[in-house]
Amino acid sequence: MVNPILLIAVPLGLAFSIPLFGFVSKKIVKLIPIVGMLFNLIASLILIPKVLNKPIIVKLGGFPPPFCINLFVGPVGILFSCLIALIGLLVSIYAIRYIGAQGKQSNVGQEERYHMLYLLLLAGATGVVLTGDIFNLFVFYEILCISSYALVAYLGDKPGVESASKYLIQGSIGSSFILISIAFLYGQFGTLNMADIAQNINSLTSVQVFFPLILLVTGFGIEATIFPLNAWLPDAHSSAPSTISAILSGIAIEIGIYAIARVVFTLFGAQDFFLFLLMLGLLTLLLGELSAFSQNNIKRMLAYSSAGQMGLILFALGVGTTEGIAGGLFQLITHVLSKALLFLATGFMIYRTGSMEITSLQGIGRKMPLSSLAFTIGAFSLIGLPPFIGFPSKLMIVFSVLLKQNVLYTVFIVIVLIGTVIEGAYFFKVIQALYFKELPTQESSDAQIQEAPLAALIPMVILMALIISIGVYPKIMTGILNSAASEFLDRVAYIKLVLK
Amino acid sequence: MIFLSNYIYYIGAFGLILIALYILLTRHNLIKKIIGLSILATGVNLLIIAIGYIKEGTAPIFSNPNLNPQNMVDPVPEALVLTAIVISVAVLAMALSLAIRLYKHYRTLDMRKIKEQRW
Amino acid sequence: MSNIRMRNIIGLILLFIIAFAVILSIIEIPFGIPKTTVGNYYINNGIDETGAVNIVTSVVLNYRGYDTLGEVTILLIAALGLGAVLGTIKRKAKKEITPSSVVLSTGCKVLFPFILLFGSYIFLHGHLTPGGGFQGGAIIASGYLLVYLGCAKRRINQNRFKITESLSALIFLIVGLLGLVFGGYFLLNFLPKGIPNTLFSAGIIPIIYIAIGFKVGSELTGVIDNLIEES
Amino acid sequence: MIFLVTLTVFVMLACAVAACILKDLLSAAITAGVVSFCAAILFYFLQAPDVAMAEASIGAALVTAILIIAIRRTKREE
Repeated sequence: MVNPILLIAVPLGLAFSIPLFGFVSKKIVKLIPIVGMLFNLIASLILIPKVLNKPIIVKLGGFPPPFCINLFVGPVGILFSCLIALIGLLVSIYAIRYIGAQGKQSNVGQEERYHMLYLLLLAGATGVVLTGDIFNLFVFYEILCISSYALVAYLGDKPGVESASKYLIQGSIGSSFILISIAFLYGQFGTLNMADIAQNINSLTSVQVFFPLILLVTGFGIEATIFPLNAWLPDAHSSAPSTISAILSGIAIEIGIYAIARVVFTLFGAQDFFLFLLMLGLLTLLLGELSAFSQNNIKRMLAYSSAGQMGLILFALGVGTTEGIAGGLFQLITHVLSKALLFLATGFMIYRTGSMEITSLQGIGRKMPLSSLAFTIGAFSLIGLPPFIGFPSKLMIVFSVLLKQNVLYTVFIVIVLIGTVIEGAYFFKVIQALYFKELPTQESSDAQIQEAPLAALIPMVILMALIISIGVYPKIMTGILNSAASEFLDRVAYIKLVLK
Repeated sequence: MIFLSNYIYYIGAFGLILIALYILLTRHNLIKKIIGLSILATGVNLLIIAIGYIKEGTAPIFSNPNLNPQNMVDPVPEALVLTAIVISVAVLAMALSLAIRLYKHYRTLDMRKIKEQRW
Repeated sequence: MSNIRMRNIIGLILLFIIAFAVILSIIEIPFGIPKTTVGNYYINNGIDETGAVNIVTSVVLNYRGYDTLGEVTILLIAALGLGAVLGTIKRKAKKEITPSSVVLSTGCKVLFPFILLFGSYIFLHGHLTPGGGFQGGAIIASGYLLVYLGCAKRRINQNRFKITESLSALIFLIVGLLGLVFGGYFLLNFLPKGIPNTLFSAGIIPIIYIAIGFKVGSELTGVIDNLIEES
Repeated sequence: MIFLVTLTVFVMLACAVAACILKDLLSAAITAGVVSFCAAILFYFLQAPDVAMAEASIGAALVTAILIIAIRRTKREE
């Protein structure tokens, strides 16, 4: 039986010991993130059946819950930790060749720093999803944020440093808001345990509840790229190395969504807030997709598409029924798998052609068939075409809205479908460029454009296989999704489990 | 006087938070913004400590056994602020390194002039 | 010009909204009166359960030790990120450094060991008196800062500091994991608590604070070293 | 006592305003350091000696130092 604390302790320990391994051999360093994430993936998979039966409460330090920090390993936590470990593992396999290829830096320690920061980012993300304490959530959220600032600026080039500094300023303001809100909550309840706060939250008037809630949602919303707060997103995602874009798009912003969901559903149980969440989601969805449509730079297009997808997930969470939340989480899985695949596929395309413009990718479908196929599958899956994973997840959201049997919600679903159509339009633009346009002939660099190396292809193939197999047989996810949704909705059970 | 003795710490903390937010919203120089972040962190820390204070209280250290436990200030905010101070210094160091790098590239720190990336 | 004015006005309006919101929510939290909190539990049971006289230390390292682990990690990330961002800048050829006067450099050299001693005192007595690993580490780092400013030629050995950093972080983690092995809880205070108010008391707390002191000292020194280099 | 506290708070706020207004970044950094130092004194008044030490050694000393180093490596005027 694995103690869930190891899911955080092992990556942290491995990250701390990377400099020591670096003295032994430079080659081992690349493999350490793979080892850590493999451990996390296996441990999470082992824990799943046990957690679905009954969530595990881990008391740290051996004191009873409101007095110590406790981990709450429920269906949501284990689902997220599986996703983080999976994507972390695949991207670190990809990075074996990619980071070496990117490296023109003179400094030897640079690659070591990349792997340490990468592993710490993933450990921070795992810490956020497993913890049951609001201040601890903040600390691990900061680990996630600060390591993403550092990784965005990792190459040290003009766009990277510029976007990292903008990201840092906005992110730090958000963190301060979170801290102010935690101060209010502590002042009101004298406790930091989420279950304990949730138990007492009803004793406050709605005005008192409103401002801490708004401050928390604003703070986490910066990472989750809710509409007015997502100015940093396209810059940061497009100027980072592609592996980091995949991690930021595939993990970091999902953690923001998780934090918002945890705060709104479990901590505050704010029923009246759901409609607001839904509206924010719709706005983010429409604006994200429209901005993505007008892009010529492929990585910026993917970044804006991430904002649109986050809007869709927020919309589904805002529906507030079991089906809606399960659909939102399913869409989140879709987005994690597909967007990671898209960024990984574009990584070597951009590296080989040396440009991020969509026009310069023309005709690459023949030169790099597998990467192009990966891009196509990822795009189809995000649009929601069968038989890929995006189809059942979008269908689930539509059904959950139709179950509401409300005219207003029907209007909303029409807007969501319009967003999907826009999404389809811009993805088809790229796919058309990949397959049906001729390569500009005057280029002398034809010979250089070749398929990505094997280490980069393996993760893509695994992701494609997952996308198709879950898309063909979506029932495999229903159990965990439903229990995750009921973990969010059933606050009483959550409080009872932690405080006994 | 009673008003002052009740609210002076809150006034100080909110003053710092608001001034810092004003700097962050209206100043364009990156170093100025970083100074704003530092002041913001100080204000938030002061707020947290002020929330845990008890009038006429003593520090939560049993340096001699005669101290009355009922009269000690809350130790939890102090622990939180210790963490928050270290986090803020980490963010500041990170931000300053970015500022130095940015200056190497652009020869300016005015964020209005640094906009290679747009749309 | 009007653009800037507009921005200032919008900023002020936003500030007023935030201020209004914050005041509305804080007004309910009275200042200076005792509140029933988890803090009371720590004050009443802290000495029995952890053995540390300084309740803040027992909260930082025992009740909420997991937070501190994250905090230590954040400092490591900052040092790493700083190295990653500045590390790719090409080092210039050595500039002429004006040597500092004899009085200054000797003064720095004499003061330096005392500052280190003071820093170590602070983190060794973290469970008895105010202070602890973070404060002590920062004092040690300021000692190094003094040497950097006073005697321009001195430079630290980067590799040695890197090893100190990772070893001390690992010690923290391993002490936590030993608790898991011996008692089934991560960061359990499994060592004997000793007699309160003596130096050898409080179980794992002094060990962790020593590790944190070394770690914070070496990391902040590394940050200063990276920033000051080649300028 | 209350007079001392009030005085510290007003010095702190004045220094924060100065950090906002001053065009010279070096002066702004020094005033920000004074803000941290006043905050450290307030922490001491609020019976939080641990935090006061941390704020004085980290917030007032080290942060000011690295700010000054960074300003020396970039530009002094805003």
